[in-house]
Amino acid sequence: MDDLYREVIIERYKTPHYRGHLDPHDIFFEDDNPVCGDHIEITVQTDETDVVKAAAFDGHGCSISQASADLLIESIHGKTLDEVKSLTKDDVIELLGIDLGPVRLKCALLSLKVLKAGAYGLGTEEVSDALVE
Amino acid sequence: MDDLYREVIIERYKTPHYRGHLDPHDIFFEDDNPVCGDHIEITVQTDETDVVKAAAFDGHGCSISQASADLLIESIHGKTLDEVKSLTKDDVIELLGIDLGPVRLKCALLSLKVLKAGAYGLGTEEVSDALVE
Amino acid sequence: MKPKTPLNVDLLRADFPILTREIGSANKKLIYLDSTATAQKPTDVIDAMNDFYRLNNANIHRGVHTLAEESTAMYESGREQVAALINASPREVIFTRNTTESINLVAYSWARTNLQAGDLIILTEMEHHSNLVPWQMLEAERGVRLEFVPITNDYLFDMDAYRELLKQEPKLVSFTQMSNVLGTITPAKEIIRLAHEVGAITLVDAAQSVPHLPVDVRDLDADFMAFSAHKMVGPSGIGALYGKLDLLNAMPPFMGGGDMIKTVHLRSFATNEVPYKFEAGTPAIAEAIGFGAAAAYLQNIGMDAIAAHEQEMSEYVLEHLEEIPGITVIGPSAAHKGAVASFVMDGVHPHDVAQILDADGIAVRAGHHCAQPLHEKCGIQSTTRASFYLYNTKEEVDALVEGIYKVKKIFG
Amino acid sequence: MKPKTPLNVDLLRADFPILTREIGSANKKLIYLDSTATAQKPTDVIDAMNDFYRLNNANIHRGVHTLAEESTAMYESGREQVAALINASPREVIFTRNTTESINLVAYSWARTNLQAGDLIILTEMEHHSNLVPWQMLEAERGVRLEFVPITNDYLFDMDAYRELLKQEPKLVSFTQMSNVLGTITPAKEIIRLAHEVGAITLVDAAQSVPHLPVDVRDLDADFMAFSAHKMVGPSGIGALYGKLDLLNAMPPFMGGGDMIKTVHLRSFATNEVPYKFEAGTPAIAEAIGFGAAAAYLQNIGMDAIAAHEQEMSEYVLEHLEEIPGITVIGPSAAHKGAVASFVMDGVHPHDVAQILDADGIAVRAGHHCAQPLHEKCGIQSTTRASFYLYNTKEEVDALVEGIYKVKKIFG
Ligand SMILES: Cc1ncc(COP(=O)(O)O)c(C=O)c1O
Ligand SMILES: Cc1ncc(COP(=O)(O)O)c(C=O)c1O
Repeated sequence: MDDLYREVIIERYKTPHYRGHLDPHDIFFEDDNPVCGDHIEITVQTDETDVVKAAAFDGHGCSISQASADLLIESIHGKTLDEVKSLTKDDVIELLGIDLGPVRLKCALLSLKVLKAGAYGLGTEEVSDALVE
Repeated sequence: MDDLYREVIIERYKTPHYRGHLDPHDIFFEDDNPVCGDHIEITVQTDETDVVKAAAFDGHGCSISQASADLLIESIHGKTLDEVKSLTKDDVIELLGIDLGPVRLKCALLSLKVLKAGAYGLGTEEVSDALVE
Repeated sequence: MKPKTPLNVDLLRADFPILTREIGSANKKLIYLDSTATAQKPTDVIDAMNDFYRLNNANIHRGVHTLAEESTAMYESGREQVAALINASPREVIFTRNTTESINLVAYSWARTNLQAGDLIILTEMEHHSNLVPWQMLEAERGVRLEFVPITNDYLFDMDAYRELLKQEPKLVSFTQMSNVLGTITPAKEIIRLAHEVGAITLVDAAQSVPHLPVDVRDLDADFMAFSAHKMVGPSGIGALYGKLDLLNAMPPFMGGGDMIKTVHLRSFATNEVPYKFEAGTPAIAEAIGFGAAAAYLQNIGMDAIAAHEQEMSEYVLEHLEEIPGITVIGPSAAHKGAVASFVMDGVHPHDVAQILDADGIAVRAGHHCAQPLHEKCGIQSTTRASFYLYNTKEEVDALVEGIYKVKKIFG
Repeated sequence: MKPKTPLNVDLLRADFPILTREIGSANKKLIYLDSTATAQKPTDVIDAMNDFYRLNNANIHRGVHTLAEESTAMYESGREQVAALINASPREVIFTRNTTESINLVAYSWARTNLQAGDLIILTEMEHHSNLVPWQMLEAERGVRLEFVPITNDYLFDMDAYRELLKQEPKLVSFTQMSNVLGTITPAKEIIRLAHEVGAITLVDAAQSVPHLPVDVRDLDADFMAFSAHKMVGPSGIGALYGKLDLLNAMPPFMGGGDMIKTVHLRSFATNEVPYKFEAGTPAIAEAIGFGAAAAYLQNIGMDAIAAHEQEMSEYVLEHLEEIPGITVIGPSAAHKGAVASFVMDGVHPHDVAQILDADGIAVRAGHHCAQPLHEKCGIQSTTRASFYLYNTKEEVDALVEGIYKVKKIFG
């Protein structure tokens, strides 16, 4: 349990650094976790070279989903969109620093799924777990 | 096996006593066994007091289905229609004198089902295993 | 209603091998409070299927060899045992995959034959997605109308609103006999009686009631009833649809294929008798045998005794949960509910509650429990749900309460 | 195609507990020649399910406690193992009850969305009822047209007639890759290639091919493929539908309920991703785990090795059966068929053949094997069918031949 609830997760859950909604934005996407109704939306501003200038997330959910969103958003500042597109499951797991079963993993990966769907410019119907496998 | 293939069954199968089609007839019915496509039809002539004067069966199938039809038809000569309607599974089992599992039992009971459906004057859609349970 | 023999829970726990399971690196003893999602299985049920595969396995209905005769007899005796549990005739019991398929079967076969655009279907606000989505699909496809009986402020079936809705002359009333979130037990017999007065057909979602309460389809006069084996100590992969014989006889088949036919020609077919008409293809044979063993196991213990035990558990858990500051239990008072306690905790997401409890070996469920509209109605996203069955004890409730205090500390 | 390791049948027979079963009062050793109806199960498969119920059982996809995480992972790894056997991606594998439901799923979801009155579906004369009745139902409901590729005089798929029919531009070609009566193996890859040339979608009934032959959906370029676990050493109650991802994504759901949704409101829902979109309600969890174990078991032995063994059995049995006076085997030469021998015997009904063989412990099937139109085409009511799988031996064929001589004596 101590492993699962690393302090950073509880801390980021309680006081996230990147919660919000950017307007204007270059990228916007939102999606739900069908298991629990958790919701994440992300907004991203990029510069003319497609580098992330600013990013934020909003939504509701468990500590894993919200903390991973916050950590993920933090990690993409200064990255190019191509780098964002190539983020994987493992990157998120590393950010969180804990082991997760398949159900909790979905909580952790919701923000990555939303982020990549936005980066790729997908439609709502096109978003799939394949983005984060 | 000797039990199952009592001589009378093989004998009645090879040379049935009541195979045929009566015309005119007072009762006619036919049905199939969905398991194997076996088919039995029966024709019955009754007198004015509803007593079976003559009866016959036709069709094709295994020794159990054909022999039990032949023995059953034999047994109803001289019976009233009410007596025919009250025939049960056990009567057929007694006629055959052997033990049968649920699948073979269907072979044995096809003729009874057809006979009772005819006696009750049922429509094709109304015939059901409930008649022989 | 006092049962003749109160449950000897300590004794019957020995029937469930999984209850000795230890969880996590700290080897915590499993405290399984998730039977509403799926129940654990007694040795009787597990062994019935195991033995079948080791000794009897064959395809059914079509073989005359010994194994086929044995398998056919075992499969049909599974059906008889399930029918006996709900006081139905075996002919009226169709094996499906689960409650969900049972309801879809009615939606596809009965409703698409009997309902027209504009016809009204009455549901309730507390339905599981399985008794909601099939009707939404029908609404989209055929233009039937859906109306929902609300829940009252104390989480009960709103009988007055129902009577009002009945004036619109629904063709179908489909409702849960026990909510899997609130635990609310609905007055099924009265609901059915009133529906019949206006000529409506009734479908009872009995996924939660058949496992936990004495249920008698004749006494209820239900037209259709759907339930799953896995929620009543039986195997996964099988459920049942009860239907009145006249209704079933008049319905067209749902799926086509082997076993559901009497004769087939290249360009036509004739259907087999009920229940086979609705069991296309090789059925879940081992599962039917396990389902029968489960029904026999429960009947042997006695549904009255099980219900009484759960009533006691329900009172105990509500009393103790409601004492914890920051915990709100969603649902009616213990007198009106099954042994299901869904709750929210200030400032902590149900996933986190469940995860921290899990570290102590306590298995509860977190989410919307496939009843998202009900959660919306209650103004919440999701809940943590602890649910209880014949094998649960008061000590396990105490452990749950202790675990919740731990959660509070971590997120405090 | 020589397999790397020929089967060690004696060794692998020990994996199948039922093979030591004794039959009847004379305690005859079981000789199981009915695998085409359903296969026997190895300990690996039986134990996988047994262990699951004793150690891990929970409902999946929705729980965060340890058992739920374990069950979810095991269920999904079952899917991966099944996908691996046919070289599909797990996402393209939908769990159903059986081949029959898989075909009905395509008929309800894909065909009812994509086909109009007058559209042509091509089937063959040797289809199992499961690949016939769903399309007859669609014909009755929607007015699609059905045409049938005949079988040639030597019981093969009539390629010339097929090419002719293709000129009518069918929308769907649905055909068996191996007949469960004739044993005929159809040239699936060529059938699919030609169908695609005229823009038709293809559905392969692989109920008999996946258990007995190496099958690669990518190589075949199949659009849909249906098969059952129980015919390939797996459990009852589960089957699979393979579909190309684009097709599956574009299809509406079949059944509505839990798990197949992303979000549900009282008056609307959004569907979940493939494959979950098609798996409504609690799935056959233990069965998926058993199915995975079965796929792994077969893959481990090697489908090439299994096919080679069956080819050998097939040659042996045909040679010996055809020598018996009064026996006619219905089907092509051994080079074109699986290890299935359906035969008629002058003057003796198949039920009687099967029953007398059973007295010697020999399990064969008698009837129309859910292929009545094929029997009509061949001018016969029913056949006796002996079928062979990886665990069968030549000694068992010898016993069959001996048994048939006994039948002749009794009915002589
Ligand atoms: C060729 C073929 N198709 C379909 C089926 C139907 O399979 P199931 O009964 O498992 O649905 C069978 C099995 O009998 C078969 O042999
Ligand atoms: C009230 C209710 N209805 C329907 C269902 C669906 O049951 P299944 O998933 O077995 O189809 C459930 C189970 O979650 C339930 O609790």
